Amino acid sequence: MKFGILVNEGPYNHQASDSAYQFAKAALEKGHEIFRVFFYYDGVLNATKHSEPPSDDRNVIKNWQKLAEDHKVDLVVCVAAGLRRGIVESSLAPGFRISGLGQLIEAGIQSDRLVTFGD
Amino acid sequence: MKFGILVNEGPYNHQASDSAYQFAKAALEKGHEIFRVFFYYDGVLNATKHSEPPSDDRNVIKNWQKLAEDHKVDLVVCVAAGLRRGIVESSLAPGFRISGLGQLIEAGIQSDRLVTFGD
Amino acid sequence: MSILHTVNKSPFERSNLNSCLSHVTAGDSVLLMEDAVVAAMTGTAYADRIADAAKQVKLCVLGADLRARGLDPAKVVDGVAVVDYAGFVDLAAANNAVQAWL
Amino acid sequence: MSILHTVNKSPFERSNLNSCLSHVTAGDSVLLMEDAVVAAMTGTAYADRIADAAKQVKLCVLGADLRARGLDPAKVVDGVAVVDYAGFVDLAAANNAVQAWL
Amino acid sequence: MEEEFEGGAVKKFMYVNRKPPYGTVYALEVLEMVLISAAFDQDVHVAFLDDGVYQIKKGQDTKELGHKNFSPTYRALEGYDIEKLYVEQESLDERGLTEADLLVPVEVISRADMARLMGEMDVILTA
Amino acid sequence: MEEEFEGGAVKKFMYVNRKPPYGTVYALEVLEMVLISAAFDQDVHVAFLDDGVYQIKKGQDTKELGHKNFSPTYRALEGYDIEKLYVEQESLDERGLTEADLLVPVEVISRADMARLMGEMDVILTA
Repeated sequence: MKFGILVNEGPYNHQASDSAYQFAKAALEKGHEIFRVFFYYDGVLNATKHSEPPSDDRNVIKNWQKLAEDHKVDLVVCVAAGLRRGIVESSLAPGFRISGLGQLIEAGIQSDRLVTFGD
Repeated sequence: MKFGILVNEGPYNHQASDSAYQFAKAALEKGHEIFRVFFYYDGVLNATKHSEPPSDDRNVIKNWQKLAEDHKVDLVVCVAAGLRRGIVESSLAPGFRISGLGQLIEAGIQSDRLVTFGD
Repeated sequence: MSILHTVNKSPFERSNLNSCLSHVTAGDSVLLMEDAVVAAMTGTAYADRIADAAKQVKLCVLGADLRARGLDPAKVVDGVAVVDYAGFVDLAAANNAVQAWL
Repeated sequence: MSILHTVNKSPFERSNLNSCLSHVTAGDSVLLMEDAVVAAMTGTAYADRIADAAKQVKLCVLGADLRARGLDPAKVVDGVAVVDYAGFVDLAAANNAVQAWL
Repeated sequence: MEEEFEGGAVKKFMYVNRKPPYGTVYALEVLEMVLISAAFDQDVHVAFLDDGVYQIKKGQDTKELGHKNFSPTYRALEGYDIEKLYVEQESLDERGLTEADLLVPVEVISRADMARLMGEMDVILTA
Repeated sequence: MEEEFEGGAVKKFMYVNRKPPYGTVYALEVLEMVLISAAFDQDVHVAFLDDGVYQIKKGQDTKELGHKNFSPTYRALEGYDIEKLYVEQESLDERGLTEADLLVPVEVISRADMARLMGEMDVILTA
C-alpha cells in the first residue's frame, strides 16, 4: 500500500515529527511504500541543517535524512510555509527539497492513505 | 516600572509573539522600561533572518527588530533551545543576540514583572 | 498580593480557563486574550461560568482580539471589562505577578 | 467505508477526544497516541467514557507512548487494545481514510 | 452530489477546520491548501466545526492586531468552484451563533450528518 | 518556610507544570530552566498540577520513542537545593494516581492551597 505523510509541527517542541517518523519506519518495514512526506505549517522547521540537539537525545532531522537515504523517501517542504518561518534553500539539510503545496494534494491523490501528524 | 517578557512560541504559527510585541510596544508608550525580551522553546525561531512573509501580512521579525532599534530593547535567544531548533549565530537577524537561560532568570530577578506569552 | 492571570485559549478547546478559574483568589484579575476572547461573549454555553467568575475576580478581555474575530465588544457578558494593550500593561503593573495559563 | 481516527492530546487538557468520539460511526477505529494515551488508563475521571466508547468502536492505544509516560499497558480500560507502530500502520491500511483530531 | 469519476483520479477531499482564526496560523494555511487544491479537479469539501466556525464569522477586523484579515477569501472560494462548505449546527449553538452570523453561504448540518459525511471521504486534512 | 532576604535580591520563583512529558518539549525545557535557576540563589518552587503530574510518574521508559528519558533529573533537584516540589491532590485524584506513583518526594497540597501558594510568588513561569 502507498502512504502519504503530512507533518504539521517542527522538531522537538512537539512529538508529531517523531510519531510520523516511527509510523513511516514501521510502514516501510512492513513492505509498504511511502509516496511522500510533506512538511507544512511549522513542520517545515524539520528541514533545517543547523539543528544540533544534545548528544543524549534523538536527532529528529537526522532520522528523516537517514530514512530518505535508505529508502529514497521523498521529503518535501512547503515553499510558502517555509518563507514565513525562515526555511529557504540555504537552510535545507540534505535529503529535503522545497516545493509547492500542490505536492501535498498530489500525495493525497496518489497515496492510498494520507496520514497527518500535528499538535 | 521594569518589565521582562518571555516569548515561548515562534512567529506566525502562534499569536504569542505578536501579543508580546503589542504588549511591549504599549508598555514603552506608557513610559515603562523593557528590561529584556527572552525567546525560549520555539520562541527562538523569532530570531531568524530568513523569514519573508507575504507582503500583505505583518512581519513579526521586523517588528521586533524595529522595537530593538527604536528603544534599545535587549532581545535574547536561548542558546540551548536554539541549537535544538537550528537557530545559531549565522541565522540571527540583526538586533537579536544568543545567550544562556540564566538571562531569563536574571530578567525575572531584575524586572518588576515578568510576563509570559505562549501557546 | 494579587495575580494577573492571562488565558489565551478557547474554553471549548482547552481546559486552561477552567484550571485558571479554579486557582484564582480574591483580589486577582483575569485577562482573556487571543483565542480565549470567545469565552467573554454572551449567548455561549460558557457564558454563565464567566458571569459567575466576574463576580469573584476582575475579569477583562482584549478588545483587539475580539474585533479581529468579528466579536462585538458591546456584547460581552455583564461584568467583563474590555481593555486595550495599554490596559493589559496597567493590569500587569497593578498586580504583584503575572501568571500565564498556557 | 470506515475511518481511523487518531487523537494525540490528553482529554484533561483538550476537547479533541470528546469531539472525535462524537463523530465516530459504526465500524470506525480510534487510536490514542502521544499525550492522549493517558485517557486509556483505568482509575481516571475519564475511564467510564472510554469504556463506553470501546463498546461502539475499535479503541486502540500506542504501547510505546504508554511506556514512555510510565503507564502500565496491563492496566488499560477493558476493551482497549494496545498496539505498536506496526499495528498503527495496519489500522491505517484497514480503514478507508485516516482523520487526525488535532 | 454526483461526482465525475472520469479518469478514476477524482477523490473526495475534506478540509476540517476546528480552530479559531488568528490565535494560530492553521485557519489561514488550511485556506491556502484549499485554494491550491482547486487546481487539481478533486471533489473538495470544507467543514467548519467546534471553534472552526469562528473562521467564517462576519465582521472580522484585524487592524489593531496587524494580522492580515483573510476572511474575505472564503467568499472567493466559489470562484474556484469550491462550493461544498459545511457547518455543524451543534457547534454554532454552543457558541450562540446562527447561520446569519456567517460571512459565506454554507450548508448547516447536524453533528450526526457531519460524522456520516466524514465517513464518505477518501482524504481528510486537519490542522 | 522562612527565606533569607539578604541583599534584597531573593525572589519567590514558581515553575508551574501542567502538561504531560514527551508529547511536547515543555516539561524538559522547564526542567532545564529550573536547573539553571539553582545558580541564582532564589527561592525556587516547582508545582505540578493538571497533566503536569505525569511528568513525575514512576517507571517512564522512552526507549521505543527514542526520546531522552529525563525523569531521573527530578530526583537530582535535591542536590541543587531545589526541594520545594508541590503536587496538587485533586490533579492526582482525577488521574487515578497517588503519591506512591511519584518518583520523587513532594508535598501534596489541595487545589485551594496551591492557589494560595501561587498568590505568594513574585515570578511565575509557565509553558
